[in-house]
Amino acid sequence: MSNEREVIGIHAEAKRGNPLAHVFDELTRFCRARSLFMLHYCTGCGAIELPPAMTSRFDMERLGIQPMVTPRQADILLVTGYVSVKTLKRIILTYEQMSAPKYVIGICSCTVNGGMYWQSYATAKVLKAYLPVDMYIAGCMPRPEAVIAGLRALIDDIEADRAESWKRYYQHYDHYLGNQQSLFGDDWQTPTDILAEAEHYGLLGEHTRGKHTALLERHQRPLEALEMRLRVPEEPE
Amino acid sequence: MNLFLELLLMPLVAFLVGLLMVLMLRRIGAKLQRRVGPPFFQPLYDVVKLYAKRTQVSHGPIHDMGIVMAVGGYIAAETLLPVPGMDGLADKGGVIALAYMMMIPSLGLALGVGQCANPNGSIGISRALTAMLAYDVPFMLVIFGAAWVYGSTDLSEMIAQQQQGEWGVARMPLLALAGLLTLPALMGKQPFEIYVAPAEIATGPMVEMGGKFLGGLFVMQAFQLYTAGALYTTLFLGGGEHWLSFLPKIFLVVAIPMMIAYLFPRYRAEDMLRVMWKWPVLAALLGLAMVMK
Amino acid sequence: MRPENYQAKSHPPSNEYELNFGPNHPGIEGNYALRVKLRGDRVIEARADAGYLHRGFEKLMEGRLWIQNIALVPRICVPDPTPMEVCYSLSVETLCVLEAPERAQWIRVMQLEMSRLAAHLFAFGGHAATTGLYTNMFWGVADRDLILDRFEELTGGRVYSIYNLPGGVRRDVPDGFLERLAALLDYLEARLEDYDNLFFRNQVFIRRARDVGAMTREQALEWGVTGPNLRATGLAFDVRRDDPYLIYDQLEFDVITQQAGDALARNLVRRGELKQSIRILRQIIERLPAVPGPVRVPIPNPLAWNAPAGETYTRVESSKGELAYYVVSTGGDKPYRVQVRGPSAMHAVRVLEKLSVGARLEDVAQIMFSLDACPPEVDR
Amino acid sequence: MSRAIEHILRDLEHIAIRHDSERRVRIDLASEALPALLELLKGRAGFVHLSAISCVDWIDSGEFELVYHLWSYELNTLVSAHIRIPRDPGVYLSVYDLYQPAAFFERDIHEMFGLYFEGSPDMRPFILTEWNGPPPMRKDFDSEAFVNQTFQWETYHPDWLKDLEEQGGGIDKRPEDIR
Repeated sequence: MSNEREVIGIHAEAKRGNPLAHVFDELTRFCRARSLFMLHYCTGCGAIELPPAMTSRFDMERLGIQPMVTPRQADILLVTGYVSVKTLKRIILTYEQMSAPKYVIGICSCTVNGGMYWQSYATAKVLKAYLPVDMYIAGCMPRPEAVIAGLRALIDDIEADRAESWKRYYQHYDHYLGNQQSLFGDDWQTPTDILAEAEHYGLLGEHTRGKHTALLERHQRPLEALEMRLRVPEEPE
Repeated sequence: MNLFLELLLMPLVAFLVGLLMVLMLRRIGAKLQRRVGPPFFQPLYDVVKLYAKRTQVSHGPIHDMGIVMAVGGYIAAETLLPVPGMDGLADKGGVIALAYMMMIPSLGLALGVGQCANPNGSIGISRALTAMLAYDVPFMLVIFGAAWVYGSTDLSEMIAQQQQGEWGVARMPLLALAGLLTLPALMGKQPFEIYVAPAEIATGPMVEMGGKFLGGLFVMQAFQLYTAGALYTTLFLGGGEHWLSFLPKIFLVVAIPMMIAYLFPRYRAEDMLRVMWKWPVLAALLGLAMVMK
Repeated sequence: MRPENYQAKSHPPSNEYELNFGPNHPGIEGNYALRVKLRGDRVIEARADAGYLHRGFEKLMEGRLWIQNIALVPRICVPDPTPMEVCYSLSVETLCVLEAPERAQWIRVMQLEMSRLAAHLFAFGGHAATTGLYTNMFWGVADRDLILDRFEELTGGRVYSIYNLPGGVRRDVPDGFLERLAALLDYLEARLEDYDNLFFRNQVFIRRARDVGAMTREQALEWGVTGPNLRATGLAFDVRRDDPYLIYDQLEFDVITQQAGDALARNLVRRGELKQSIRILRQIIERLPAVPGPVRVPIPNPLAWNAPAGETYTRVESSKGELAYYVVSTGGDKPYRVQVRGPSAMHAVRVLEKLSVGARLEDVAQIMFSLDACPPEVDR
Repeated sequence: MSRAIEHILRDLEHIAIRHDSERRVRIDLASEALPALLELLKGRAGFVHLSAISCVDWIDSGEFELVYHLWSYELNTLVSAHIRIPRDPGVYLSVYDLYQPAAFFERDIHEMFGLYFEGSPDMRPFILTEWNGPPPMRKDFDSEAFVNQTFQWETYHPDWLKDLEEQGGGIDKRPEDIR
């Protein structure tokens, strides 16, 4: 993990002129670590141990963690269990709609290496090939205590400014996109334009563009405004 | 105290008290649900975190405007609500202007959410406007009755009358009851939480709101709770002589709807209309008849 | 390709529009989607979209040994995993002409009923949450957790126990387990009163759930509805009583029915079954100590265990309805074909689609949760 | 009870009835006779519940076996009707007009085995909507080969393992070798 960070050079951000910037950074980091809205995408079995962790017995809200409903509002994406290819597409869409800083937690062994479904033709095995993962909570399935311990570890990481996978996604987009394309086909495209976002927020890295993004840009259509029609056309069957 | 300072301080105080009320809401829920609940500064952490998001997804200028209207409407409302030691614009606006100001946030939200082009959001906002329609009828009747009894629409005048004579709740008990029945709807809590409804429309108006937009809505919620509590206190519970008596009163007023909020599911939209237009309106009309006899 | 799922295609100013209900939506149980077409807020067409949880279980099981599959089967239905284990074990026992010792059968029934308690608590907690009553969910899940504690004591696993084997159960009940279980049952029974006050007698809830997703007995039979959902339409059928397996024919319990067939009736049936499960468990606590015998029969070396050729269709009653396994063996060390017939395969697809049409958008989630559909059973 | 079933089915030809146990009946018959059998069972004996349709791929004999599991709420008996149809072209009749639950099972069998049912209301992909390969449940589809060729694997080689290997130890058999 540590050498990976050095390669990426996450900390090479320009110094800001504002003398209070440092104080603000500290404050936001402090608050970020104490207020985490999570989107628990029930991709698999692990979702069954989240309600106990959230409800009266283990009560995640003590730690400032609460469930949210839509990706726009969420900070953490909990991928709870094996990821079928069909779900993986939705996870990527969900992840890209969240606003940064955002964190991904892979729960259950299946997100690490496919778990007991390693033989299965339908599930993707390694989550971190397609999305940057901040934290894995292994187990089949991890107990609520383990989930909470994992979230605590993530909180520590956020407070110490170590959880920066979302930057990795922008800066190494080519790598992630390549893996996604290998699974979903070369014409894979999401509604979110990561390249434009990276440019806009100044997160372009050395590896943001590459041969996979070139492939994407060749067929990418910019996201147009939704039409306002009187009737929805029938779907081609 | 000079007016400019008051205009700055009143929303700020409202915001901080409102955050405390949000905390109280969550703590009450936690106690009823047999758990610990969030830490003391949790609402503040949430707001700061949301405003500190690095990427902010906006859906165009109207979207931004909507949130500004939502929060701005309440900030304007706070300056019209007299609190101990500060009158702000209360003598210039009065309760009618305040009631108008309390509608602006919903309209602003409607504008902003409409821009998101998310059907969940649109359904949510149409429900929010329905809810407003539902509670505004008894709410207006209550305000009208109070203004009739005090012979003035000036909130500071009302407070002065109550502090010299008896409280509004004694002079017009039925109107006070109608106001209390309207409060849960005004605060958008169960059983009238029709426009948030996560399991139905994925939190309705908030569905496309992230980062500072959601932060804005959190701030708005704090203002909303505070305004509801403070207005009710001003109308019926004698306002506040000083902060030590004012704060317990508004917290008590807000706590009552919260206590029942966690024990009920939500109504359907038309059921909310039915309920709101039946019992609170009935109580308010009877109360009006009594005070006007 | 623009991934078409996830967002509605058009803006609601048009009167008719399409909305994706799920796969990541609080009104959907698990990872499942329902595409609804709406006019105003009334559903005019609903189409289930499954496959988000597909793992190819049936294919996986063909590639693993008879005994290895025991670890696989509970994962098919996450909230109620024990019937899966028991049903698979029973299938293999039928194939191999084994019979579990009597004591093992009693322990299995105990485990099944504990699992049913847990699943029902979860189910109506979830249903309450869809109507905005979160307190019930918080309580229900926390009380379910106490049952999981007993599971952990008995089997070592909180959710997936992998405790049943073809030929019996892994080990006997620990010392003092039955007393602790009895104490838990007393607690749960006392808690039922709280649930009644908060939920089943809550007028707002009754108003919300009455007449939602109602079906008649004829419709239910036509659509292949089973389990509590069928009993809510008035047909007193329970696999435990009418096609008994294990030692259910030695136990006393009632088959709970309701007549209305709507979301409220389905919940009341589950509420009644909680009580019946407690009753069954009490009988087991009383009689289990007197049941003699080992808890498993010796089985051959599991790594080289060839089941004789044959086929079997085994049914049990899970908390959601009729659960069946069709297992074919050609005499090898692995199954030739395993088919899982989960009850939700009916409930979550056709029944949900049919009941949603004509319902209001706000009731779709209620219908799904009142059917207690379990998406992994559909997808396998 | 089982007498009753035999009585009802006396008119059908080429049919073998076997009583497996008290409440289990197995019927083997030719594929053409199945609709008539189901109609009789549903109409005369109250077998209204189609519990499941199972499909087995007998690749060696080039046949699909279809098994219709029917339950009667009146007789409390489960009848399993077995038929065999040729694997190629793999087309059979739908029983949807008799049993509505058949729609789900037929759709499922269609996408998992590639067996087409004529007259079934909906044969579109359901679970495998985003799948381009052959029907996966067929015996000639090699799941493991597909997996190895499609998906990435986690490389598991932590530092402590390298140290151990330098000392001559290590993992005897790696997961990669087993696959």
